Amino acid sequence: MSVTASAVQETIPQARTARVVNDFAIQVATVNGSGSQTANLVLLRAIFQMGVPVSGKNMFPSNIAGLPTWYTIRASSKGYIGRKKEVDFLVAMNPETAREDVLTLPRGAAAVYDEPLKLKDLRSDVVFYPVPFDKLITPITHDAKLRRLVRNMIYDGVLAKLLSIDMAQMERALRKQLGKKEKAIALNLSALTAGYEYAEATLPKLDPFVIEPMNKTHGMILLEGNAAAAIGCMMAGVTFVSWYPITPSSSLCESLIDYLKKYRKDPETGKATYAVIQAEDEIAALGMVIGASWVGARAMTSTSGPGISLMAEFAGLGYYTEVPAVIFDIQRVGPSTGLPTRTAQQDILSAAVLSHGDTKHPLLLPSSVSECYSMAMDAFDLAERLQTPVFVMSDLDLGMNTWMSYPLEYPKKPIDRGKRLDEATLERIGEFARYRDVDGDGIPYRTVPGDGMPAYFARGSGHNETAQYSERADDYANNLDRLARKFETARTLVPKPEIDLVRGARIGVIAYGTTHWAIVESRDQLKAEHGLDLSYLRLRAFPFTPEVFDFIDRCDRVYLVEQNRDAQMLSLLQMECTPAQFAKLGSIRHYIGLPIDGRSVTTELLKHEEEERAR
Amino acid sequence: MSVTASAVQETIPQARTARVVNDFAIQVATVNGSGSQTANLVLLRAIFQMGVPVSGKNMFPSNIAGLPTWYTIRASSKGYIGRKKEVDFLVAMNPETAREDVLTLPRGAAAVYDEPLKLKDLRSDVVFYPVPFDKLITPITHDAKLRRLVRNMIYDGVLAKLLSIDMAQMERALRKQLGKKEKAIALNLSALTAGYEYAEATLPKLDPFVIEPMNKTHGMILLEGNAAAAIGCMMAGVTFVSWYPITPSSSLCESLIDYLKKYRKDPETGKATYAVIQAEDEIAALGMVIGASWVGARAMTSTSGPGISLMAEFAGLGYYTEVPAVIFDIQRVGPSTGLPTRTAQQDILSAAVLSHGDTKHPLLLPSSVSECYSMAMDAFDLAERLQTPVFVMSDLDLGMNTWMSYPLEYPKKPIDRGKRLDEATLERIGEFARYRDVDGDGIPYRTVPGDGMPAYFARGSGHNETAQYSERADDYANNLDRLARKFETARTLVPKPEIDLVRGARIGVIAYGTTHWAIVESRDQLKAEHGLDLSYLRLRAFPFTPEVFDFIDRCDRVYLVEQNRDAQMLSLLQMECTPAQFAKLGSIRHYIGLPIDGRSVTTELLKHEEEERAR
Amino acid sequence: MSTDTTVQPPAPGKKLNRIGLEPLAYRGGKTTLCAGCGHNAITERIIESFFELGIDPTQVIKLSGIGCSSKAPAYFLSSAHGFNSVHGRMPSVATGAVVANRTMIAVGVSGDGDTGAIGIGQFVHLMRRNLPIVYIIEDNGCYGLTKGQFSPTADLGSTLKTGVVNDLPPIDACALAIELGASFVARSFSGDPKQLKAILKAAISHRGTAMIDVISPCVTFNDHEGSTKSYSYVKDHDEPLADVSFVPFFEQVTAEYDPGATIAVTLHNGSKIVLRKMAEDYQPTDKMSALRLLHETMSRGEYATGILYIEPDKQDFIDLLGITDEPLATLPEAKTRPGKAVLDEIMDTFQ
Amino acid sequence: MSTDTTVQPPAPGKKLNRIGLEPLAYRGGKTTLCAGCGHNAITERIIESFFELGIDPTQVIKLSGIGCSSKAPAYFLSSAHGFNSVHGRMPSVATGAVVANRTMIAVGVSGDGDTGAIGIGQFVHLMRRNLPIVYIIEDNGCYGLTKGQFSPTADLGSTLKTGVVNDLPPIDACALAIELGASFVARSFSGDPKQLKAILKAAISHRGTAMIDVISPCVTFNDHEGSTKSYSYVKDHDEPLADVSFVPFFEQVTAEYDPGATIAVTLHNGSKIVLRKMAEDYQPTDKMSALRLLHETMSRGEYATGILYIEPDKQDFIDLLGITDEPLATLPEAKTRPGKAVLDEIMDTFQ
Ligand SMILES: Cc1ncc(C[n+]2csc(CCOP(=O)(O)OP(=O)(O)O)c2C)c(N)n1
Ligand SMILES: Cc1ncc(C[n+]2csc(CCOP(=O)(O)OP(=O)(O)O)c2C)c(N)n1
Ligand code: SF4
Ligand code: SF4
Ligand SMILES: [Mg+2]
Ligand SMILES: [Mg+2]
Repeated sequence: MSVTASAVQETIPQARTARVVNDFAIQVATVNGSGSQTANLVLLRAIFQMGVPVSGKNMFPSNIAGLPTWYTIRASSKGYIGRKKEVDFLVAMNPETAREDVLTLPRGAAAVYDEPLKLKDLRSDVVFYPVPFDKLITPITHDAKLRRLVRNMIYDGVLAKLLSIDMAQMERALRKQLGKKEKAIALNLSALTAGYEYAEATLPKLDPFVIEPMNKTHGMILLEGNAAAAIGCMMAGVTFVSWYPITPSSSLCESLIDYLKKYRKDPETGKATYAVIQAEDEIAALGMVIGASWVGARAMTSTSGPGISLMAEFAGLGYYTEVPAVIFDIQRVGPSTGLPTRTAQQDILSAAVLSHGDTKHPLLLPSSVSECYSMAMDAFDLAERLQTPVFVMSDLDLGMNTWMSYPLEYPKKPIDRGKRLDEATLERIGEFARYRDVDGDGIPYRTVPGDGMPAYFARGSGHNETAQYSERADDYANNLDRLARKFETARTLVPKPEIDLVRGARIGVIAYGTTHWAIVESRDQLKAEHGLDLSYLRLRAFPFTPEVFDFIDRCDRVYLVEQNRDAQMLSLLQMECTPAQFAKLGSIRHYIGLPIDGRSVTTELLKHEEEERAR
Repeated sequence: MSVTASAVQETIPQARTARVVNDFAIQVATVNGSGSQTANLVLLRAIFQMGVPVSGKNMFPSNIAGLPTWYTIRASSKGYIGRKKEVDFLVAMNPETAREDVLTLPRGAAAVYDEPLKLKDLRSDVVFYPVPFDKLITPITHDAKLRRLVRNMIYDGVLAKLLSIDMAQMERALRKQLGKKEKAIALNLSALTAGYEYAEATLPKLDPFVIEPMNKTHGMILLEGNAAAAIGCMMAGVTFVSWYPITPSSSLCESLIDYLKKYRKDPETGKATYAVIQAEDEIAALGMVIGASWVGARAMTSTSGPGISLMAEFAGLGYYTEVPAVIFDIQRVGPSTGLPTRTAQQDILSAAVLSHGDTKHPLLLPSSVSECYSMAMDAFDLAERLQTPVFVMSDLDLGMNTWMSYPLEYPKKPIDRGKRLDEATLERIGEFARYRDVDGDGIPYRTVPGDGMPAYFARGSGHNETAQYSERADDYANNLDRLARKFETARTLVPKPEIDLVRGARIGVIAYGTTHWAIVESRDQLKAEHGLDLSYLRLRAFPFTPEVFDFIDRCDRVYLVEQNRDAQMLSLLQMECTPAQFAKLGSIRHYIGLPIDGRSVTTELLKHEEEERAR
Repeated sequence: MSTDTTVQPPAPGKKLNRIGLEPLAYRGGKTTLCAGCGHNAITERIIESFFELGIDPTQVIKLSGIGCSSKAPAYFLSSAHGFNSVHGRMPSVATGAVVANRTMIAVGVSGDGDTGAIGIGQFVHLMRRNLPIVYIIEDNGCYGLTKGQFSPTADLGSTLKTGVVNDLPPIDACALAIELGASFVARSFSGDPKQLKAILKAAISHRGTAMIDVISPCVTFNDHEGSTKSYSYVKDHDEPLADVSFVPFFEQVTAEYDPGATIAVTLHNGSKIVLRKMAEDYQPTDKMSALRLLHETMSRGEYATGILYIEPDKQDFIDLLGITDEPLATLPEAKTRPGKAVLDEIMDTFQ
Repeated sequence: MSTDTTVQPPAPGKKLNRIGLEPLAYRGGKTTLCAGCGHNAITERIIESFFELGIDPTQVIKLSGIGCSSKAPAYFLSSAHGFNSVHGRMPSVATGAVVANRTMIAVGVSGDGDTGAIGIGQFVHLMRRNLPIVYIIEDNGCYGLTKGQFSPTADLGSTLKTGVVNDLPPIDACALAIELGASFVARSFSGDPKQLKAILKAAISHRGTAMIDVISPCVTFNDHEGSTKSYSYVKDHDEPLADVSFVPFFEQVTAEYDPGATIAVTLHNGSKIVLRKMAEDYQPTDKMSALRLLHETMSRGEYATGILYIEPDKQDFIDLLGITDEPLATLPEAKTRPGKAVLDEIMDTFQ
């Protein structure tokens, strides 16, 4: 049985009526390695340029070429950019999946397809638009390799016509996408036009879907979370990067390398003000980061689940020796190798308690590309301020998909290098003791090699305040208690949640990361369809700040919505809440590898409420 | 500042009166590498042979020679074998710590010491017995190396006299300890006698401590948890062992090697019916175990905290490919390298959720040497029955210290190899699908290479029922749900808790592992001193069985007592309990590197109850 | 590339092999690798080798790490058990499996990233143990599956499509394997079906670690001019060291091969491998000569291919362990759980 | 063993070195290793070497893994920052530290278990990178700290006190380091203060990876007859390869040394190292000769000591990275956070 988008999605068929403007999803089903990415991004961008909110989600296989892949573009006049389950407009290019792709469309959908696939007769409740791609591409180029590639631009042309997408915007988007490659632009433009003209001449509009200009994307940009995080790292003043390739994290470091190369050469010497090392594995990657941080660099690594597991021992070393480290976890689906090209929020619990012994780490929880950017900076500042590893828990959906955003803002605060011992401080505190809690916040002062301050000996074994080896019970317990105190300080420093307390709402929802976008939509659905108001708290960090508990207190029931099986964030919350709060907590989980959608949340929440009432 | 036992222990000085029979603790303070272990074990054994319950706890440094070490022998007529905080009878052999050792004795204690240390004047409320060890050893041997060693036997002689320990039992214990080495026996006997005679001639008995014969150890044995676990592994039919040395786990595999060499040669060919591989690290150790288990061996490894962290990736592979594995975690103090020669229950949470993604593992929780033995067998059976890694969570205290026990019983059940596909089963179920839930318990059937049954392809990436690669959402979710179902089956198969529900008791205590011994004592203290009855549940496994929740339901308040900072077992319990149960849970934690003692539990519990009343 | 035109015993025209199986019985699932990927050619050679040697596929186990290359075991011998484990750690899984069932023939497939980067530690120890396994590195000088980053076998100065230049020297897996104790070390090229198959067949018949570094171009990410592991580069620079031919003991045919300057090495199962000497004084049984050859050719930017080193009589890891002939995995309870008397005896020592 | 009787510049009678520090400034905490442990002797030589070279101890960083040997950095140069990291992973921590502050002199101390077993992967990659560091293996053929189990450098056939015989061949860290790209590879013996100190001083002055395998007997667990790494065994079998003498550029004294058959190698800082050739045709700058020597001596059960291989001009990892001269760790915000114009420019690309 072949893997198809429809099988991978849970279909909810629905009947269609009248004209549908700026509120539908286009899905291009093709084969990976066939070069459809340009065509898809051009389509996405053209709609965006017309002022219509869009989002693009790529569902690709964990191989390089030849397997089915689906790209979904959602236009949403209301600005919903989470996943939507139903495909309204299909472009069926892949013979292997075409049948199932068509069969799982909702009633009233439309499908452009490659004519030889003969899909027309599969259903009578779907509008079909056959397109003879091979015939149309023939006059455009003689090069067989190029034909295979440029073929995709034809469906862009067809769609432009059928969906009323402005051809001028298509061309602008294409030029944006291809840069200065004039030959390629010319070729693609002819394919685009060929598609458009074919549709104009041959395909009467029979479906209700159209794009009309709006002004809802003005001043906005389109980018991936990993690119935003990379920019954030550069602006955070990163000086040391060590990484090991892994999907879906690689593009973070690869973008970062590009930016650093361009913008972080010393203007006088032309030399790099950073080092990037492709490590031999994730153990070494984090080891290098810890070594670099220990001598005072702003150091980071980026990885995904399997890398997180491998980093466990070093994470504990960082915690106990109190060396800063920034670790991006672009989460994918586990357990084990799992589904490397699918999305999840599945490493929350293991990252929070990564390593044996009593170890705990702060987590930052970006849910937008702009937070990928800002939290990258937060992470460096926090790691150095707290002198501990800090994890930024992004995911594949956020990291690798293309999102709308307002332009990233230049940082307002200077870089925070944390508590470094200097002459003045030394005078004030009298004596340097690496692990002494001078200020009552659990955070000690540190020195680095070459700074002229007293040296100390860092060790993962037991130590006293002055960093000397110690097996004494009192030294040990004091140190562990101070580390716990430091974690309480972290609670006061991490980003606070975003809260929308709705007056009169008895039900609250807590979510984090990309789950946010489904909540936004679900709240509107519940309000519109059921008159149900929900208060909402979006977590932005672990440890939880007092606002979280306060929020729970103000609700009668609170659902924690997340994208994993084991209710991992809920587990962390349960460890910290009061009995009264605990009693209010419910769980909605989504774990199929695809981003959570608003409708699923709505359905699940109503089901839970139903049960609640039945009780 | 030197590391001393007293600093490492939290002293509770107390005044002494009259004669104290069979209820006190002897502590020998010496330097590691000085060869005092024989003398200490002979002392322990002699008391044991006199029918007096004893326990021996070794507090040794994480180096090989030259640092302070303390060995504590506790005699307890009531049979308490947990740690006791107060030292009653000190043998001060280590110049470095002698002062602090003496200063932290409770009032009324006694101290035998090396005369040149001149400790007599340090206190007036302690009885001192100076012994000129060097003078006494001179006539015994001319070999300087031997003198340093045999010197220790002199304090055994002195103590025999002072504490009325039967010299015949001392000699018997010495012979037991030294085996057939007649020369060594003769030498040690003269030292023993020299000490005895010196004490008889020179040291009038001034302290109240005496050992008198009882009959409370009849039929019992003395051994370490790691040895018992090793015997359990052999009796479990282990065929493959891979390990990497680490304190306090090494002695498990090293004992196992000795037993296997002796008892597991094929009687016909003389060849080994097992393989033991010293791996290059813990990653490889678990990798080898998974490889061996996958082809059908009964395979295990043993490690401690840092090794557990390194095993994270493979643990997830084992979980997701459903390959059995038995992993002993002889817990020591973390985070990181921590205190390698101190004890803790600090890996509970990280082991339970070891690896990224939604991964969960069953844990077994031995609290006695006999459970080290029986749970070793349980672990193999469970791992094969459940087709998943199973962790046996022992600790340094249990694994490396000497404990009284009834002799280990020969297993009553045959070995369980779990659901292996055979001709008959294949006929019954019609078709082999490696990951199909044929029986509704979440556990599929498996085949192994060479068994003549159909092959399958194991992979840590997404797969469907027939073990084929799959990225489909339905395949993925179905599989994860089945794994969750399997975990529910684990709940029905793991060892049930040991429960003592006291009629009328409103307060309950939950503990596990070596914490048990402190609870036994604390319950008696609370009853005797405060008339307070406690119900008690001793956890023997995770996932928790229904009895655990039932127990909580029957109490008004339940304290979970454990030896870590972060209330790790409590966290696991909170993930699974109802709001009503959650509201009852309190936490008592002990994390100083030394085994938890009854008095600490009593004090803490009373404090909590006080607060409760104040509310 | 999917058929071998050379006449080999048994003749390719024959439908069934000596154990009566047809070629199809040696195939696996449909490949999901790129069309033209070197790894697919190696898969074909593995299929042919096992077919021609007439080995029962159910007596084989296939293991791999993670990478495009590591997917390959799914594409051959579908009736053999397979284990696609985790990145870089196949050697340990293989060690456990091979020791626990010594009767199986083990084939490990890895990539240059899987072995040379994350897995080099386990590689070192597997080689040192001389574990009986055919260990194949499908070596493309890059990380195919994660889209083309350099691996540790990427050559100094080779460039990525993005223009990034590799400035670290390559790890030579063959030199390392020889240094560490592997008893059969060879290098070949995915585009040279004849040599590769001959080496594979020799390796399968060898007892001990047979390490084969097969240069296997990544057509998608590493087949451009800057790369020294592309087809074009290798075709130009491949220096065949010895023309290798394998003669299985069940059908001894040597007549087909040039009897010129050759040396014969007898493998443990009695089969013979015949090497055509290229260099005047090349001794595949001499470590130092092999290392020298590797260093010299490498420093000329050339690949010496062929069987570089072989020590047929070296004790393998299974021998060293002194384990029963019967697989540990299938020992019955009677042999693995000692009787009550043993427990009693042990208990006595603690009394 | 704690004093060196050879006359060395600066003369041992002198209280202060060229930067005006006394020997005490180079000492560390009191050792907690066993009396007589080879590791303590190495510590002494490290102290002397830094003192005699007149290096400011605050410009040194000390790194290690876990083991008795890895504790050593706590026992020298107490005013240098030190990092006792985790087992087998010192190379990565050192790589980060050295790259992030290129001005520091890095000394890494490891054990044969720490490097040869769990750490061999990171060792391989550090050698390959030619990271500027003095990498010392305190090699006792066993795991001292965990009570004497065999390590991968334990010799074939050596026996534990318990009677267990090692049946795997040893890994030769020197041969591996040479093979992998380290630019300075030496072997010495903790009981040979003169040679060890000379090698250490040369290593400290070398730029690139200076790997020194120092045979360092474990008196507690591995100093019995079955062991080839005991004092007695080594004393008998130690084959000094070259008498090494180091001449620091600030005080050139060569007169003390036999001017016989020597070759001189100039180190990057201008200092010279003079080797007395023992073998007729030994070239420490030739990889193949070094490997051959190691194989030949090893096969005779002997240790070739001295500087085995040196490539003074090889680019080190820092050069390859093209980073600023100023340490990355101390770059000010002005150099690490680009201005608003840069962000604007980037934002434009996403419009
Ligand atoms: C622990 C871990 N880190 C990273 C990855 C991501 N990853 C998958 S394949 C691969 C590299 C594969 O390279 P190679 O072994 O050379 O195989 P090729 O694809 O080139 O055949 C990497 C880094 C992973 N799966 N697991
Ligand atoms: C991950 C991990 N595994 C195991 C250990 C236990 N351990 C501590 S030191 C050591 C071996 C040390 O041997 P070596 O490096 O040769 O040092 P030596 O003590 O012989 O000087 C081991 C296995 C550990 N600390 N961490
Ligand atoms: S990406 Fe390269 S290595 Fe991977 S399948 Fe394609 S050609 Fe082969
Ligand atoms: S055990 Fe051995 S290696 Fe460790 S300190 Fe003692 S002599 Fe040295
Ligand atoms: Mg590769
Ligand atoms: Mg060692």
